[in-house]
Amino acid sequence: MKIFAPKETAEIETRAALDPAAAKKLVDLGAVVEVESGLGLKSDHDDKDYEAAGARVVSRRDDALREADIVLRVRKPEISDVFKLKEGCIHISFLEPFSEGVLLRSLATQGVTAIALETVPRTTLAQKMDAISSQANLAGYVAVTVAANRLNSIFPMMMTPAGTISPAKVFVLGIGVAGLQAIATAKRLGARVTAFDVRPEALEQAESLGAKALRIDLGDTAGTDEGYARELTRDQLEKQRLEQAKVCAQSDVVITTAKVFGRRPPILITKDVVKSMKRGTVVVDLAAEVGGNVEGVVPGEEVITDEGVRLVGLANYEGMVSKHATQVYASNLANMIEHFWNLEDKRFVVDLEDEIQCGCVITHGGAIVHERFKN
Amino acid sequence: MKIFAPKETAEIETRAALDPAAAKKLVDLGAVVEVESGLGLKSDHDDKDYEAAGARVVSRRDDALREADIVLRVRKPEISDVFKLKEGCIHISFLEPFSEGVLLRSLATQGVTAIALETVPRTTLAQKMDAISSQANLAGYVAVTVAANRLNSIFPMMMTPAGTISPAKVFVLGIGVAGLQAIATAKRLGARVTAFDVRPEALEQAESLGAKALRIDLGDTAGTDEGYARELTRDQLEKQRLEQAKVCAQSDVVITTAKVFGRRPPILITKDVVKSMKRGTVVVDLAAEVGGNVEGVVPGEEVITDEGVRLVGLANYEGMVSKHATQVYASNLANMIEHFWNLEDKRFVVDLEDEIQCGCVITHGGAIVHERFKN
Amino acid sequence: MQEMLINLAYIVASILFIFGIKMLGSADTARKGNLVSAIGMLIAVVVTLFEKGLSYEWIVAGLIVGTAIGAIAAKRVQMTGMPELVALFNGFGGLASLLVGWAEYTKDEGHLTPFTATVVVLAILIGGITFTGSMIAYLKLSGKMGGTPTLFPGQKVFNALVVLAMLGLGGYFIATGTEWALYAVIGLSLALGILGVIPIGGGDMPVVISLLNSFSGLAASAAGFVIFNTVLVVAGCLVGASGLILTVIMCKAMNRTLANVLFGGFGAASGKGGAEVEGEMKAMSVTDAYYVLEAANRVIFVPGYGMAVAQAQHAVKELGEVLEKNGAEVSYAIHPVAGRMPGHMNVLLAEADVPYEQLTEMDDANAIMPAVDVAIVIGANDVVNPAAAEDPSSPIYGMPIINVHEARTVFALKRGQGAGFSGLVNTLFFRENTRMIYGDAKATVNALVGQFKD
Amino acid sequence: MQEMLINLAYIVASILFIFGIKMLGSADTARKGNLVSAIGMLIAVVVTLFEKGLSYEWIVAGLIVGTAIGAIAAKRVQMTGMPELVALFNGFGGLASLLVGWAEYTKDEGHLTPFTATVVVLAILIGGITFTGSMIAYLKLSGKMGGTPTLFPGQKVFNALVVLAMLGLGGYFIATGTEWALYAVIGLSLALGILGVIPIGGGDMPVVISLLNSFSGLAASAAGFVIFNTVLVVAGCLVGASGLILTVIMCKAMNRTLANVLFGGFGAASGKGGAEVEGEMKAMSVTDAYYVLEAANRVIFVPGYGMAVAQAQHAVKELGEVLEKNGAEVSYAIHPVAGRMPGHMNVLLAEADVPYEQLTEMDDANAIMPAVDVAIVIGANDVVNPAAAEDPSSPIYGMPIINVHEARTVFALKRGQGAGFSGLVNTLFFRENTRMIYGDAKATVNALVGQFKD
Amino acid sequence: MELISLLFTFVLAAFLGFELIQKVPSQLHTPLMSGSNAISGITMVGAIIAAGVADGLFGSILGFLALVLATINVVGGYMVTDRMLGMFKKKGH
Amino acid sequence: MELISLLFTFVLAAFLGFELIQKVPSQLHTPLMSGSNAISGITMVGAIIAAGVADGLFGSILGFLALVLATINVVGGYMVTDRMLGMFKKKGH
Ligand SMILES: NC(=O)c1ccc[n+]([C@@H]2O[C@H](COP(=O)([O-])OP(=O)(O)OC[C@H]3O[C@@H](n4cnc5c(N)ncnc54)[C@H](OP(=O)(O)O)[C@@H]3O)[C@@H](O)[C@H]2O)c1
Ligand SMILES: NC(=O)c1ccc[n+]([C@@H]2O[C@H](COP(=O)([O-])OP(=O)(O)OC[C@H]3O[C@@H](n4cnc5c(N)ncnc54)[C@H](OP(=O)(O)O)[C@@H]3O)[C@@H](O)[C@H]2O)c1
Ligand SMILES: NC(=O)c1ccc[n+]([C@@H]2O[C@H](COP(=O)([O-])OP(=O)(O)OC[C@H]3O[C@@H](n4cnc5c(N)ncnc54)[C@H](O)[C@@H]3O)[C@@H](O)[C@H]2O)c1
Ligand SMILES: NC(=O)c1ccc[n+]([C@@H]2O[C@H](COP(=O)([O-])OP(=O)(O)OC[C@H]3O[C@@H](n4cnc5c(N)ncnc54)[C@H](O)[C@@H]3O)[C@@H](O)[C@H]2O)c1
Repeated sequence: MKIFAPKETAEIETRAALDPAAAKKLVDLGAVVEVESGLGLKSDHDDKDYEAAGARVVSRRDDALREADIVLRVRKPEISDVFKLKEGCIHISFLEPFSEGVLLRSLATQGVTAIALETVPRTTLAQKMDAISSQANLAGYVAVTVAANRLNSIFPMMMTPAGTISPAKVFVLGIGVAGLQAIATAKRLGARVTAFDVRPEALEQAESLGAKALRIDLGDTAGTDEGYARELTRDQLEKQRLEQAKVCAQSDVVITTAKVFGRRPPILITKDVVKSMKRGTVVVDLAAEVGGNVEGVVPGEEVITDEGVRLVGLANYEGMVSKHATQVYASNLANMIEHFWNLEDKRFVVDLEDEIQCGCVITHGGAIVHERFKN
Repeated sequence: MKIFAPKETAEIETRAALDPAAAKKLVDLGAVVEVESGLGLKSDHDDKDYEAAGARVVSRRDDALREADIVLRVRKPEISDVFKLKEGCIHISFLEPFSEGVLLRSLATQGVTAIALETVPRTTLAQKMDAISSQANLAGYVAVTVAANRLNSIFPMMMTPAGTISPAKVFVLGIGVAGLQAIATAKRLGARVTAFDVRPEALEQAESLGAKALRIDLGDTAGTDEGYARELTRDQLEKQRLEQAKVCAQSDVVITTAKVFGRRPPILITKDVVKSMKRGTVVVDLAAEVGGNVEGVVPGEEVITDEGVRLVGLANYEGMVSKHATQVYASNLANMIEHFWNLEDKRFVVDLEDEIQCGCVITHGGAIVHERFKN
Repeated sequence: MQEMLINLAYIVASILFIFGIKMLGSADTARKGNLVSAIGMLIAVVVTLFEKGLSYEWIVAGLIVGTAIGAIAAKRVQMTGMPELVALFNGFGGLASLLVGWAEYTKDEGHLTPFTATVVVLAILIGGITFTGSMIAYLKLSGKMGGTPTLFPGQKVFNALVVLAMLGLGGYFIATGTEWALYAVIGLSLALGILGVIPIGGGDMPVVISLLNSFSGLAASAAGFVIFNTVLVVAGCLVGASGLILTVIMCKAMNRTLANVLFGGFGAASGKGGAEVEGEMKAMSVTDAYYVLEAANRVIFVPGYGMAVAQAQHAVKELGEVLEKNGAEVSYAIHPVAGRMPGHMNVLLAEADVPYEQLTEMDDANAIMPAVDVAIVIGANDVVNPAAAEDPSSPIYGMPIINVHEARTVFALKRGQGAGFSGLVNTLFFRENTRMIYGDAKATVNALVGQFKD
Repeated sequence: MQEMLINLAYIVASILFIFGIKMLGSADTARKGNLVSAIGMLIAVVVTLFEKGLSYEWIVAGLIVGTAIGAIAAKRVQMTGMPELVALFNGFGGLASLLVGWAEYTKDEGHLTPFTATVVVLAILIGGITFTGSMIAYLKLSGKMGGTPTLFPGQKVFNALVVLAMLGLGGYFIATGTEWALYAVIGLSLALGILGVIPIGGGDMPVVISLLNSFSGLAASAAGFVIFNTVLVVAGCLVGASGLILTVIMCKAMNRTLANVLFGGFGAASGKGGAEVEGEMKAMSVTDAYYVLEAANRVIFVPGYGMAVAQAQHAVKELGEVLEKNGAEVSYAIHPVAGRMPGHMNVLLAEADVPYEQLTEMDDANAIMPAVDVAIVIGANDVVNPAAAEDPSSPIYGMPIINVHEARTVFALKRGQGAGFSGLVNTLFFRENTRMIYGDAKATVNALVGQFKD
Repeated sequence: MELISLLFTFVLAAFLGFELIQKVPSQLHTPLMSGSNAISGITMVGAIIAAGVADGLFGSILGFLALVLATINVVGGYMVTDRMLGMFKKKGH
Repeated sequence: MELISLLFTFVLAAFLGFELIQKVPSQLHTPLMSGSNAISGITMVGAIIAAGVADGLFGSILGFLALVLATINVVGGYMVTDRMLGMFKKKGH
């Protein structure tokens, strides 16, 4: 099978769908691997590195797209690219399936087997191919280094001859994968970390990293079966906002990561709360790209409010550590291909009965096959 | 006595000579404290904060300068400002006394008692007023957060379902106060840290923070009595460069902090060594403002070499955490004033016999009195 | 007066034995302790020579012959041959006690009090078992006899009958003083020594010798009752008691019970009949776990989410250090999905300053697993669930795991029967070589560290 | 036969005493241990009543009176009055031994063997000292007598003379059997109990009682030799030996030696003469340090550069936790210039996860210092050098320091005589209340932790 | 011989006493002292014999006194110790 | 009484034996076993008496044999133990 990884077209994207290590792994499986020239430039790999790994570096992107049996990308393809794919081609990437109805239909029409990484089941077995996790993890780290860079003060406590510097107070809202890594990183830097999530088990997880969990009694808030959070009622949200506002007002850094599977993320921090924060506070919203948890955040930008609060709404946090983000992303893809690879035929076996594929194959055989997106 | 802290005039400067806490301390000593309006804006304090601390906020800067018995600043004064000072005025700030002969002479002519923070003796007793240390300490921290922000990869090791991310390799050159804090911060973030200094005792200190010390046998390299490093011979430098080059080539982040008291800092990393580094390596030169340890560094800027190595030569690292930098700087000044304060007369007692003042008073009674700068 | 002095000397000798044993139990003083107890022995022997009414020809001859043989044997033996030599010596000691009892009988023949008769029987019986048992142990250890258990059908019943016969005849002798009964007891005790030891595997011989050593002490003590000699009673009893404790300790270090060592061989003969059973979860105390760890050469930690919950990372690091100081090779096997976020274990172990060199990736850990003496699973569950490798119906089938079940012994530290993230039953905990150490992981690990430092 | 049974019962009683004492030594089993030993006592007493040839009227009367008084006193006493009640009881026990010895003398008057005479004298002598000594302790503890040491010139010599006279007369009695000599010994022993205890301060009374308790055991043992009764010998001796060990342990918990406790009061009378001496550095073993820490209620750590060099932070954190679990209040006093960079100690302690709440700034630490039982200086030197406050000629004069010298006891952990960064001599290490614990700080702290976990 | 046996017993008991007490937590010092003080009341056995077999009134009185005192020591000692130990709520070790 | 004293002694010695051995590092298991095996050769004292006071040749021979065996046990036992312990270079504990 021919596997092709084109360069990302989004200007903001620094990651690539393959790094040399993953390319080598696929080559070792018996695949023919092609990468577009310059694929790894933004993640510190040049064409020679890919060649050394056994991949072919090609410049004619359209030809390669047309011939490929498997196309690997980071971001969703442009519709124009979709029409270049051959029938039966397997396309693996993020797809934003909840908002991209047209794209899904095009993929189906084209007869492409499209795999959306967003819907890989969050089971123990599938974790090696779970790019949402692997990227969120890095985003959580970056959120903290960004905050440290923007903050006018330092994170750790220091008792010095020139007085005591008290540790920064960091508040992490939403303790998913990204939130946990943010907690860990902030703790490492010496901050006092408070964390909140609607899922009670997430609070225990925050404590397992040494953070203080903010426990607010909100009644029933169990997550969905897939491990994602459910949307809250209005009353619950109100109570939660109140408690959070108190913590926010005392914090130096606030990091929000709350997403709800398939919907716009909830507003956790309203304008009023932002107003109540201290001058110099840094708010990092990891959900900014999909709508944001913080009122007033501008996706892709940093704004400073009149009260001197900095709202960071970058679009591609994990892209700031593109080398490692590429490494784990590419590894996720390679793991997935390896998992479904038939070593004798040297091919990727599509099997919609399989629990994992059932979760993440969106279109196949000319139709949208995923339960959730059928209509 | 009237103490005045004017706003800094250098555009790049974000620190202030007084924060509200230090102002209050001086007020409590019985001094009249004046600050220029807007003094603390860049370090997250507004005029009201100073007023609450008992200081007077003034707008007429020149008048205040003329009337002040003590002037507190961060950076050296412009010559024009010097001529506004009254005779007998005590002026405390960094002075760059080694390069600023004209300034020193002006201060002397004007009859100002000028105290240079650069030459506060590095004794245990004087440490509370040692601004070089307090600022270097923060600079060391910032060097790492800057590096983390610029680096295309993450610092800590992670064994994840998508493969193992190996820890970043950080090399710290020069283990003074800044170097030590850089080591500590990089270690905290999970990096593997190697460190080098010409002073053998500094290597032990690096190890006391968990870093690996690079031990190169250079023969006699003892420091001066003041605790600063002595310049090396040509042979020594050569040998050292060779060993360092090896470590540099493997590192993801290189932080240089080597200064030599009163001279241009040594070049520790030549163009060749920079060439040998991996694509994506981040080099942070803390000595950039005074000449730099790294060949090719542009003071105040970041350059990316053709090989993809990023050379960071910012001018005011500690200024990036201006709130805390101001806090400790102001505290240094307040400690110094308190130390020499006569509580009955409520005045700062100039006493050139005193070991500390002997070290840091440069001009007094119309002449340059410091041994080192007399000619 | 002379008797008084002799007895005072015996007291001194006993005190030296006490010190000797105590000192032998710690590495720094062991050699001196041996010397101290040797001096005690010298005093006891020399003083005995001053007993009234001894005829010296036999004594001198005996001393010379015995000393010569003992010294030469001890000098000549290869380092590797020492354990079997100890077995041999031990057997001689047992036989000596038997002979002393017998000799006493020949002296007082016929007019033995019931008490004396009892202790004579005890000295003979225990001495006899010690003698032949030690001989078998010697043969097995020196390779002159196969190390595998010798088994035959009905062995258990047969041995039980021998024991009963011996006790019956002993009782008969005590009651009636009939001579042949005594000889029968001698014969049966010698037989029992052989019968008792042949079904035990060669690897367990050190434990057997230790137990027989304890017996030989008891035999000496019994001989002491026979001749009403206090030093014999005291020294013999000291050895009997301390030897028993030592035997138990040695068993624990092998993660076995004494009964299992002694009668395990019988099981081998009968076993392998029934179907594969589920097994049961076997709990272990911290002290017992200590004995196993103390003797381990290669230990691997497998941390999981439970370590994070317990915040046990510092304690774990310290246990690692303590184990290393104790001579073990220590590493940490990190499963990629252990914990609740990527790199969860890395964060914690880095916080505790575990050297990067000791962190082992799953595949490398699995490669060395069969050579690992103890795998310590600290609050991990899913990532060590053998179902992932063995049970195709399991939802995690196909996920690579850390194969701790291939280690010699597995300690699983968890609070109770709680399941992991995926909610599955973990058959690891039911395996033959797994021991559960219940409790909060931090408390447990701290307790283990405490066991090492005393 | 009856005698045999009685003696077997005595053996059982002795075993129960052994278990009882062992169980009393650990918090979980202490109460049960007391019960076990009480059962042993019951058995011993009941069985004694079966002795042949006893006339029961005196016995029954004695038992009733004694039981009533003892029970009522034990029930009525306030919780705070318990220690003095124990002293009272202990005195009674001593007096009882004296009386038993005396009674035996009246029975055998004239025809005592030298041995019996010796043990009678011992029983009387030890019993007498125990009796009056305990009474004084009782009076001091209950406040019926001032707690301050009672001192008079020539006290030491006088007491020594009393001891000599007592021993001389005791020897004379043994040799000749002269009656008045025995009475003189009684009188002198009673006097010695008073003389020996009055110079000891009220605060040290618990140690004195413990020692006298050990004595009363020995007195009972001596009484056992008098009437040739084994259970008395065994139980008395057990108490004598374990009481002595306990006394030593109690002294160590006060960071004192036994001699210092017993004869320290004399020193107080003579002292304060000479000029201020430099003092000397006093080393202390880890075990002794353990006893002090075990009894401490407030402990403060003062880390310095040496902690960083030793990388002892994790160990220190653990010691802190262990001390807290033991009931002590623990904090860490951070001097601003400790270490080699600003915040050096913060980095390390944060790495070890010491809670921010326990980090104390210099001024706050100094405020509580006089109430601190033990200040543990871990590789700090300059930052705890009292010269900064006291010696105007010192280059660091005027620098605020952490005033550990104001704590009750200071432990200074360092490797040797090394100076700190500023190269100055530190007089702290020569102070009366400072103890040096030499060695790498990490090893020392780990050893201390080990002492707590056993 | 009898005497020697007693001496032997004495010596062994002394060693055993030393070995039994190892590390005692400080809050147990007083109860342990009190508890072993009660054991030292074993002299009661001697007192019973003294009171029961004494010839002459004087000896009997001595024995009687000894018995009263020893009984107080034993009964009071055990009861006080038990009260003390009852106070320790197990600290949840 | 003599017998009772012996029993007493026996019991105390047993307890003492138990208390003496606490935690023995595994590398000392064999030497400790070997060393206490040498002590169990104390039966040599019995053998001396048996060999020295036996009446009749048979008794003497029994005694002689016992003595030889016990002596081997004692002499060999102590020497072997010493050799074993000599091998341990102190691991620098
Ligand atoms: N790494 C990731 O990124 C990530 C993210 C999300 C989910 N997951 C999933 O999480 C699981 C990780 O596996 P794992 O083996 O690390 O953990 P696990 O399977 O969740 O098991 C944790 C075990 O620790 C025990 N435990 C909890 N608290 C304890 C304490 N204080 N002391 C001692 N034991 C304690 C629990 O048993 P008791 O209750 O009996 O004590 C439980 O069995 C995998 O299924 C993985 O897929 C991983
Ligand atoms: N904080 C800062 O920013 C800074 C910067 C530069 C200089 N300083 C200066 O450094 C000093 C700091 O004072 P300090 O009290 O922290 O340290 P210190 O005065 O330098 O004393 C350190 C002590 O630790 C002992 N030590 C070294 N290694 C040890 C080990 N492995 N185990 C146990 N003990 C060990 C040494 O004694 P042995 O050799 O006998 O073991 C030494 O006496 C001040 O004088 C300060 O002015 C501070
Ligand atoms: N089985 C596996 O191996 C595996 C792998 C990855 C993730 N997971 C599970 O899935 C969970 C969610 O993962 P994610 O990081 O992708 O989640 P996410 O990015 O969808 O959401 C981030 C967090 O925000 C929280 N959140 C949602 N609404 C909130 C609100 N109103 N207030 C506060 N918090 C709110 C969610 O509970 C979640 O913890 C993980 O925590 C994990 O338990 C499992
Ligand atoms: N007494 C006190 O309390 C006190 C206070 C502050 C500093 N000090 C001492 O002064 C020392 C220097 O302080 P600093 O941070 O201001 O120093 P610095 O900024 O002048 O120099 C930084 C470091 O660079 C090193 N260096 C110089 N040339 C080098 C070369 N060619 N190669 C490698 N390294 C080189 C120096 O040795 C020094 O450690 C400190 O480490 C400390 O020991 C003492």
